[in-house]
Amino acid sequence: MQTVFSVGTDALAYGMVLFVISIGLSVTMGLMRVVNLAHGAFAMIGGYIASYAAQTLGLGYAVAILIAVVGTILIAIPVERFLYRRIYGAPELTQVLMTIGITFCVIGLANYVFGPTLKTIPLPELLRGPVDLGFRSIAAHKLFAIACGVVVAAALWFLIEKTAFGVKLRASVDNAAMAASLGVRTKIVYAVSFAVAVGLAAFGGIVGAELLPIEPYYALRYMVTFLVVVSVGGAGSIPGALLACLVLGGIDTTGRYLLPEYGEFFFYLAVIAIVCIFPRGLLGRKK
Amino acid sequence: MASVETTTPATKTATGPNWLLRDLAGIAVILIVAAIGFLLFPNNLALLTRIIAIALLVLSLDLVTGYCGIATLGHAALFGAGAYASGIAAAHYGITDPIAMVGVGAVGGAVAGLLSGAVILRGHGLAQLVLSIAVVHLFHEIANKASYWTGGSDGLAGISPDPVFGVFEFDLWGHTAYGFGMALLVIVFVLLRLLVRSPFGMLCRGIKEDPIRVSAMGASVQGTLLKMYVISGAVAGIGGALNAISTQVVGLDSLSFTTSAESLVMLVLGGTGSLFGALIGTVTFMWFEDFVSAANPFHWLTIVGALLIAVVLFAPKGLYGTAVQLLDRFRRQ
Amino acid sequence: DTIKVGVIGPFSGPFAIQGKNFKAGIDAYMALNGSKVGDDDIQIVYRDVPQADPAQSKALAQELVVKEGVQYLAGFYFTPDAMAVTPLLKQGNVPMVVMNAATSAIITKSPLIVRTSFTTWQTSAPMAKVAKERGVKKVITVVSDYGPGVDSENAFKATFTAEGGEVVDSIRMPLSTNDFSPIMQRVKDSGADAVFAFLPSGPTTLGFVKAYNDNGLKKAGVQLLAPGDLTQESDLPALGEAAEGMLTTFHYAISHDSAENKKFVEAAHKAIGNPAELSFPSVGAYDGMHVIYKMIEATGGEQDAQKAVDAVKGLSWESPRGPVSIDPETRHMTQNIYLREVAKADDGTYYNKEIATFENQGDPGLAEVK
Amino acid sequence: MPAAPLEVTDLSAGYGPTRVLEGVSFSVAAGSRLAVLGRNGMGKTTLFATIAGQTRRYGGTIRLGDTDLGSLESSARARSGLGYVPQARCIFPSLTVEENLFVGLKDRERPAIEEAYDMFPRLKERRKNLGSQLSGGEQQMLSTARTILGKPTVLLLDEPLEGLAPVICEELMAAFSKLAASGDMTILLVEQRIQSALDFADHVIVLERGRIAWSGTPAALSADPETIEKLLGVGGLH
Amino acid sequence: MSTVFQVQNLKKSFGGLAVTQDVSISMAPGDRVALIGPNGAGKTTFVNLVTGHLQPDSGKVTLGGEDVTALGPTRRVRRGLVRSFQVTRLFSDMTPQEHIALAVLQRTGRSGRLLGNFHAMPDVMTETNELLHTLGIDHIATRKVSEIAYGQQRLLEIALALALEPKVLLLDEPAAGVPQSDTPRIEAALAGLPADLAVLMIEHDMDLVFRFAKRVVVLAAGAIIFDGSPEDVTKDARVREAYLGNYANASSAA
Ligand SMILES: Nc1ncnc2c1ncn2[C@@H]1O[C@H](COP(=O)(O)OP(=O)(O)OP(=O)(O)O)[C@@H](O)[C@H]1O
Ligand SMILES: Nc1ncnc2c1ncn2[C@@H]1O[C@H](COP(=O)(O)OP(=O)(O)OP(=O)(O)O)[C@@H](O)[C@H]1O
Ligand SMILES: [Mg+2]
Ligand SMILES: [Mg+2]
Repeated sequence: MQTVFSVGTDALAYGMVLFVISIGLSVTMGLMRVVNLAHGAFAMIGGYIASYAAQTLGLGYAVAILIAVVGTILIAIPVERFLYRRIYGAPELTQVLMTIGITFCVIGLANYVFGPTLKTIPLPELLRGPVDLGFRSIAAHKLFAIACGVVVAAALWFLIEKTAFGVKLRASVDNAAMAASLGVRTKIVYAVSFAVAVGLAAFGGIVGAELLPIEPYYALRYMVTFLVVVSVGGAGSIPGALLACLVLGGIDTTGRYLLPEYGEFFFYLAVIAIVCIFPRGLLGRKK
Repeated sequence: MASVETTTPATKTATGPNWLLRDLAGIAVILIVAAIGFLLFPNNLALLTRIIAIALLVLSLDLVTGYCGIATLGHAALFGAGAYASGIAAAHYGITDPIAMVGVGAVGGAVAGLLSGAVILRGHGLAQLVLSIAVVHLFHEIANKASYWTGGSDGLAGISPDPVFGVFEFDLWGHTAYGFGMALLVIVFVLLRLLVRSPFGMLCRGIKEDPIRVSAMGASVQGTLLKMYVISGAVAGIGGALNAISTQVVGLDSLSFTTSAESLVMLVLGGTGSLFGALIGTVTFMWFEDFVSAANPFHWLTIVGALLIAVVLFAPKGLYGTAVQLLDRFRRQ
Repeated sequence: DTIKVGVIGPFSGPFAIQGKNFKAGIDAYMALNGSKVGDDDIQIVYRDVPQADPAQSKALAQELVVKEGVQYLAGFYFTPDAMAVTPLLKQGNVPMVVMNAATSAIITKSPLIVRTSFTTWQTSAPMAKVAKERGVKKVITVVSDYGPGVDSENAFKATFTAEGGEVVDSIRMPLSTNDFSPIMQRVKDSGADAVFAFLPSGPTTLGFVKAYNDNGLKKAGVQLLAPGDLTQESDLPALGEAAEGMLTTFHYAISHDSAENKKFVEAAHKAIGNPAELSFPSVGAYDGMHVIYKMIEATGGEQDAQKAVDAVKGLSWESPRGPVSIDPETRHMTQNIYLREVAKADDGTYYNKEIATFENQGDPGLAEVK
Repeated sequence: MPAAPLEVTDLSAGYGPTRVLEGVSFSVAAGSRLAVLGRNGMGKTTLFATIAGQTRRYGGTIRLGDTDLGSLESSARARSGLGYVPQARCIFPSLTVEENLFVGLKDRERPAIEEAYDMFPRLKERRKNLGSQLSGGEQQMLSTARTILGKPTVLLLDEPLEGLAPVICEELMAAFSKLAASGDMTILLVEQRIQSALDFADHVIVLERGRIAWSGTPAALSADPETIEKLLGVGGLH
Repeated sequence: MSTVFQVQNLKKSFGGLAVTQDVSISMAPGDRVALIGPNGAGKTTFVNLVTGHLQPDSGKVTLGGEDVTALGPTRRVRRGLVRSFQVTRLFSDMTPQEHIALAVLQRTGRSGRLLGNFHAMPDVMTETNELLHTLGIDHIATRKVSEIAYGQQRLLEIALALALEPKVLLLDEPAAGVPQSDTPRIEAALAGLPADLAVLMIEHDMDLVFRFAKRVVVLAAGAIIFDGSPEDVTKDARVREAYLGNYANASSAA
């Protein structure tokens, strides 16, 4: 029983970290319908900025997060303006080509500027070290990630489902020309959504850095993981992504505990099984 | 995405000889390019042979992605299956005749096509993409685990193909491998040209655009797609076999997500939905990559990235697709 | 004349740092010993194979031999990449100097191969002795599920059992593992006194070592033992205090205290730019260059692979890592293996501190291959 | 806001290399009703789409009151008072009926949605359904209601009656007439049912291969069976 | 009277909304039935149910005496139950000629052929061109569908259904979007159909309905409220109120 709880806690923590990192992708991919393979690249940029701010400049963790999120958004604005704007509504494969290209460039530049070593973001005292839960100990930063996941999920869900902005965003995605003809400033709506997605990517990159350390190849290394999590959840569905992260985190963790040798098998078989049963993802939007 | 070559004026009025001519011209172009490659880079035939093998993979990917609209990031599973099939046949069972090895590769690829098709076709859109990723990872894991057969992560070595027709040895210079590969490519290309223009090819294009409409016409969507997947698997398998024969090793990378993703990038770069696009994309990407990575082995990735971005910005339909479009416009004026 | 040396390694992609170290080692050697052997200029031609990809490696090697006309092939970070090239050596009349790839069997694939790095067996086996000496009875092994990981597990297991210890469980985990908590849970549940681990150097080691701490294993006194790949110097700044006190066995530490090494590190730091990036592949490359220079000397610049290889059989010299020699039989390096502990330096950085030496170790793994 | 006049001069437009409209000029006085007729593929939809900013304009000007629309993006055109109900309906399939209407509100307050429900009670019943789940006719209602909610000063209706039951058609035409009569809207209508269009409009233009081939009052057109036969291909009106 | 097509007690609801409530219809060869009803009455849903695009909650569909309720849409088409779509569903990158040829190939069992080309199959070409001519879209036979006007797409949609030589044909608003000048083409095409073909047409254009139909079925709120002759339908008070409005007055006066 102890073990079950223990593995369950790991699963929850891992799932939540996954969620925080990949939820931004659910926004670009599910809502803006851009297969944004460069999601990891933005997460990585966030991580680098935070690492620079905290490690080199010696700023506090919270400040570093703030600077990193804002900084990444600032970097993303011209990228959106000149590159992404050209691929909204383009065929998926064109988007794949463009965003892979962006990823390659970011990797190359990161390698050039920061070198190929691992970068860490020093945690504040509060988040460092294990916390005793009674039946086991768990890293404090994981608890922090869980909390972040919950907050992000709730805020994002509210933004998309309940606000005027959310409705306009979804309308623009369904039919940009028609939304514009009804007076929606689609370009601004897109730019803002993109900024939100990128900000989330950066935030996730930082919060998840303890598990997925920042290095130049980050952008490609975890691309598949992000893609899988978002699609299994049903792109564009916040609760779906959350559910997917928890389910896949659970399967992955349990698999690794019980039969680590076949961990990959479990994970991907589960993915196949879920997608076959829910062809649009767990909570995918109906078309 | 446009299946460009089928909508150019030429096919509109085509009744036969017209497209036949275009095909002959196309094959002539391939052969000329092959000859030029041979003359210009006589010392780099290993690369050219690798390009041919990957071109077969990209062609096979075009069959499902360009002609059927199936998004997949797992196509290397078919390529790797072909490579391992022929490699295992050679290393474990002594089937070392290159033509037999190609045959085994094609069968291996086709079987892998059937299996992965059966899984991948259960999803749509993104889910499909994810299924394909899952499939290629499963294949990869299986190959890694079955290290007795596959050599695991050390790669499958000990493949020594016989001379082609008992005469042409596979040499260090790679002459034989290049010639052999070229012959395979031309044969496959001709067959695929016929295939995509056949009623079956047309049906696939229809499915790509609107599967519901196709089923309302009484055709079986899943069956047709699965058939295409098997054909595609055979083509990819031939590519894999060629790779195994010419390099005499098979590594796990041949079944990897990376190879899958790269082949997709090459296809889109050239232009989906046309066989020429697939070839042009492969040659451009691999040549460019080889060129810049030799020029600067440390930071070439940035330049390749820039190339991809530039293609999307300036040639959104891929190199071939956009060229045809420009030519079309030019002709109309 | 110009003699070309073709170097194949991961210069971009996820393992770029290892390729960078190849280059640093080579540059350092040439900076210290000149870029000429006799009258011949030495020119290095680099080719990039970002991840293990034997087909690509072979195509590039072929290109190097045929088109670039290189007389020597060197580099090779990954075993499959080296293996793929071996059939070419005889045909092309080129020797191959393996600067990293660490599977014992490589050397058996052709008589024209010399290795100046180490094997996983060589660096893993001594750890079993260390464990035994320190009174560890029960060990659980945890390795990444691929060639070197399996080698490492076998090496440790064989030696430790021979020493009379008990391996209570052996876990192989996929290379792509990010979250090691469940693994640590298994370790905890196994009741072992120590855990022997092998992961390829790079990002995952960080998560692994952190999970080891976060799950309270360190506090519970379960020793973490590993070959030195886990505490590669370029990863240490990130691992930081999490790794403090960790024991590893390896053939080289940047901190190795010798005049030869000081000279090397100084030159290599200059070559690599950022000193924090320097780690073990550089020394393999450095010694590899030494072997190649000796080969060129012996052949007088003529292309004769067999003669070149024969010339360095039995060669011994003082490497930055300590005294080394090329075993004439196996063409692999006989060298010291050091027991190191991750320690904090006065300036607050962490380093691998050598605390014991196993002298003149051959490759025990070769016996397994044969 | 009172209705605004619309003035189109020398407009040409098309798709890529294909030119569809050539030198189209007409003007509609504030509050009046213009019917645009023409056979299949003559460019009616293209004309409206160009005015709404969805098709590329090659030349010519479009003025709405004092505003030059030509240089504006289509969202800005909508904000300056242009309303467009496209032939293809263009429902947002993944939004609910209510959300669809909400987008059409522009800056008006949410309760104004009730106006649409008053016009089409059927929509109220289906308010929580997704756009994609509506029947063809319901989509048509939604599309029309959505645009009218934004209180445009000039309203472009491209075949708004298609797929609607006869009763609804009558009610809808009556509603349009009322809107026009209120002086709040200038209405341009494309309609295949020539009689309905003529009953509604006070001026008619007929397009033939992208040019205006005839222009005049409905009465004049009704009285000219030859033109009807030639330009509209219908053997008189029933 | 023999029946070729029979629907018994068909029921379907989406969530709480009963869209189809116990609908039964039977058709004999040669029948010309118009299915009319207010918007959202469930007409398209009915077509989706009988063609197998939707699964009914209960009920039975028989085609030529065979129970096809359990079959998928494709199988039903092969047995002769063909539909057209209310909103055109065409292959935007293909030409009208290719559309029809594909349908003909499919019907004649040649669509799976890996070799050959329809241009070289005289019978296919002839039939294709004839059909395009009948509907008056032969002049755009080789343009891309995405480039032709909506009205022409509607005609192609009908041609496509006809190319499958159905036994039972379900037309969902075939004339929607087709200008008055072209409706005669559709009528002509319908008039030229084989006499033993059973046709059910959904349409809101009453002129077309009355010229075409020998029998009218009215669906309102998911249930059949009228099944009878065109003459009687305009006299039915419920139908007038729910659907026809003034049209009834106009045409009964005429
Ligand atoms: N996207 C497009 N690309 C190229 N040509 C087009 C496109 N859309 C329409 N056309 C062409 O423009 C011409 C005018 O089309 P338009 O849709 O404006 O006609 P319409 O008068 O509205 O016809 P309908 O009565 O069928 O709605 C047609 O000949 C059509 O072929
Ligand atoms: N998937 C669905 N989920 C929920 N409701 C649906 C769904 N599909 C259809 N409906 C509802 O069922 C009702 C009947 O729709 P249907 O399309 O059959 O109407 P119709 O009679 O064809 O109308 P029209 O003449 O307007 O085309 C509509 O109110 C529609 O909103
Ligand atoms: Mg129109
Ligand atoms: Mg309907």
